[in-house]
Amino acid sequence: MPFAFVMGKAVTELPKDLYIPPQALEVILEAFEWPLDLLLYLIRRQNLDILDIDVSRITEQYMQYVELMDAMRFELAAEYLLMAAMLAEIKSRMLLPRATPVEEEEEDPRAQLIRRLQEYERFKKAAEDIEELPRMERDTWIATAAPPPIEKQRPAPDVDMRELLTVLSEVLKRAQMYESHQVQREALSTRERMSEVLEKLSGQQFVPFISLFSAREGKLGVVVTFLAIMELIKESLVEIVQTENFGPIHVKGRAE
Amino acid sequence: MSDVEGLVPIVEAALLAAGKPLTVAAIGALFEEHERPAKEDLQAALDEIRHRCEGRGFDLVEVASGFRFQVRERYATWVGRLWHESPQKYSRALLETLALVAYRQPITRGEIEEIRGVAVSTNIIRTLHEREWIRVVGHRDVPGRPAMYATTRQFLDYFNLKNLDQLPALADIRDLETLNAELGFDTLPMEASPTAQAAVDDAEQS
Amino acid sequence: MSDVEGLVPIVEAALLAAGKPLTVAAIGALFEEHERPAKEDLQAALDEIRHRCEGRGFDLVEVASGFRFQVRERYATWVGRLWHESPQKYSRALLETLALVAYRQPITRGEIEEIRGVAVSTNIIRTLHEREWIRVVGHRDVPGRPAMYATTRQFLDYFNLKNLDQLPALADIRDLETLNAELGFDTLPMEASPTAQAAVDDAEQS
Repeated sequence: MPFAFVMGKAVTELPKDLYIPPQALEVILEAFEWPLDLLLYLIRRQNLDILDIDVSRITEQYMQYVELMDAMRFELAAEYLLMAAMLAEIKSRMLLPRATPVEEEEEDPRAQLIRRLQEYERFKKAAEDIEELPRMERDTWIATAAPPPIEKQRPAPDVDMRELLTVLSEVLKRAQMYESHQVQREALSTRERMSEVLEKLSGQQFVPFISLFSAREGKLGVVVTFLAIMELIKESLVEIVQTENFGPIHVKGRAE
Repeated sequence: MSDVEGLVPIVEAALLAAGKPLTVAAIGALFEEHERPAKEDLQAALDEIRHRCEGRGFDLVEVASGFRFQVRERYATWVGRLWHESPQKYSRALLETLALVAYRQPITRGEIEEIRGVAVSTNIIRTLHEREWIRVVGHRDVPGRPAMYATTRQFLDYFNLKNLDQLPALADIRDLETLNAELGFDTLPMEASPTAQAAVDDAEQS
Repeated sequence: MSDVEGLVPIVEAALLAAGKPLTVAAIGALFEEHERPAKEDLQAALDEIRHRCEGRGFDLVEVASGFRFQVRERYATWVGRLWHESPQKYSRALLETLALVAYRQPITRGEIEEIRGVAVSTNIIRTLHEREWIRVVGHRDVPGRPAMYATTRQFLDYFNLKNLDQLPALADIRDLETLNAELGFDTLPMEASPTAQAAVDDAEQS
């Protein structure tokens, strides 16, 4: 089975050494995903001796690749070249007789490469191990059952009075900026009573003025109710009807 | 695969993983043709599964779209707490609306919007209604006949007020900084509001 | 509620309804304070539940985020057919990057690239983030302050692990001498090879 097609020609086997036909570079590097992987493969499976590399041929290939780079995946080619350069460097250093004993401290370039390859191999294996782990949505699924009918219990948010006052003061400040909203000190009891009166009037035609007052509330209560009704009249929220002079006064909600 | 014993774990595994009801046909479709069990065998497996659910926290039930495992209702008390939501916070817009209803009642939505300078969403009004903090006390006699809102008894109760008079006077609110200083409140940790203080304690004493 | 028998159906009902792993503490929180079982009793109930799962299509397992019921692997063939798409495949590049983060955390992208010998695509990092398998745990104090990655609980949950210790052991670093022989390298150090013919003969037939 062909392993890949490169320019119409079937590539039936993986490369045996580093001399990859330039046209096949992308395909092969993709199969291995990256050069370290390829190198590992070559060393392990093909018994490639990293010292048995013809440096001049490698150099030649460099040049070919550089020319082809525009058309190919630049990064991969670059990775490949880096690896090739590394090998060439090792080779060249092995070829040179050791100049001075001082260099003894210098690490063998092969050892460096081996360490790197080995480190890489460990994680290549680790990735394979992770791939094998039983995984959700492939090997197992979470088991669920439909929940029973559940009463929604969402506790209502708490509100702090201070919070309320803060936002009010801010909205009032803001309102003043928008327009000169006159906010004067006013008896809240009046406004509360206004609401109560309106509620009493709702849904009814005419309500006797008198019925809105309660003697139990005392003088102050009566005054508050009176002020509330006056305010309601002022705001055109209620109508006052008196059919004859000194006759009974009736109040009617205008909107109802 | 026609032995019912062997079908049981497969069927229950599928029902538990599916997350939705499965018909007998859908369960059958999980098997390759050559091993597909007869309908009666699947039915027998389902019966066996239901039988095994006895005394457990869940049951196998048949609903319109097939079979599914369902948690038994008697455990709803505990299971329901899985979805207990912690109380959220009301939006700033809602609090502003509530404050305006409290202090300027009766007030229409339009009037609230006028003061706030922005629209009041229907949601806010609904939430305040549901909380029973506001009520409609009438309709203003202007085009559209908008509802006028006022606060409720529940509102007063929640804030520990006997009546609206116990709310701090507006004039005081407008000088909150002074008020806070006077009352010796600590700064409330509220976003972007260094003046976040007021007089709930004050209201309680009066 | 301390009798284990009574706890069993409640706990299994909660685990099945939750649709996600629950910790022992989370299960305990489903009970009101006065009836809250001791940790040991909950643990005993979980043991009993696991025991009852024997021979069933599902099992109780503990992963990083808690306990969950899950389908037994041996039924994956059938259960997998519930979904038309085959399970998502992850590229080797992604898995190797994930392995490096898992075993070497905290690790920067540069460090991953150094070991893999190739650039890590932004796509891989993004995918791992989106799956919530990795997260940024800080920045290395070097020029550019690169992000350091670590794995998440979701990663452990997804791969059926309770903690990082359960990851398969990383291969040992073999002794360099053994490796050299294996790779057909000449014995180190280099003094032994004064000429260019350091190559080992057995490599030549390739």
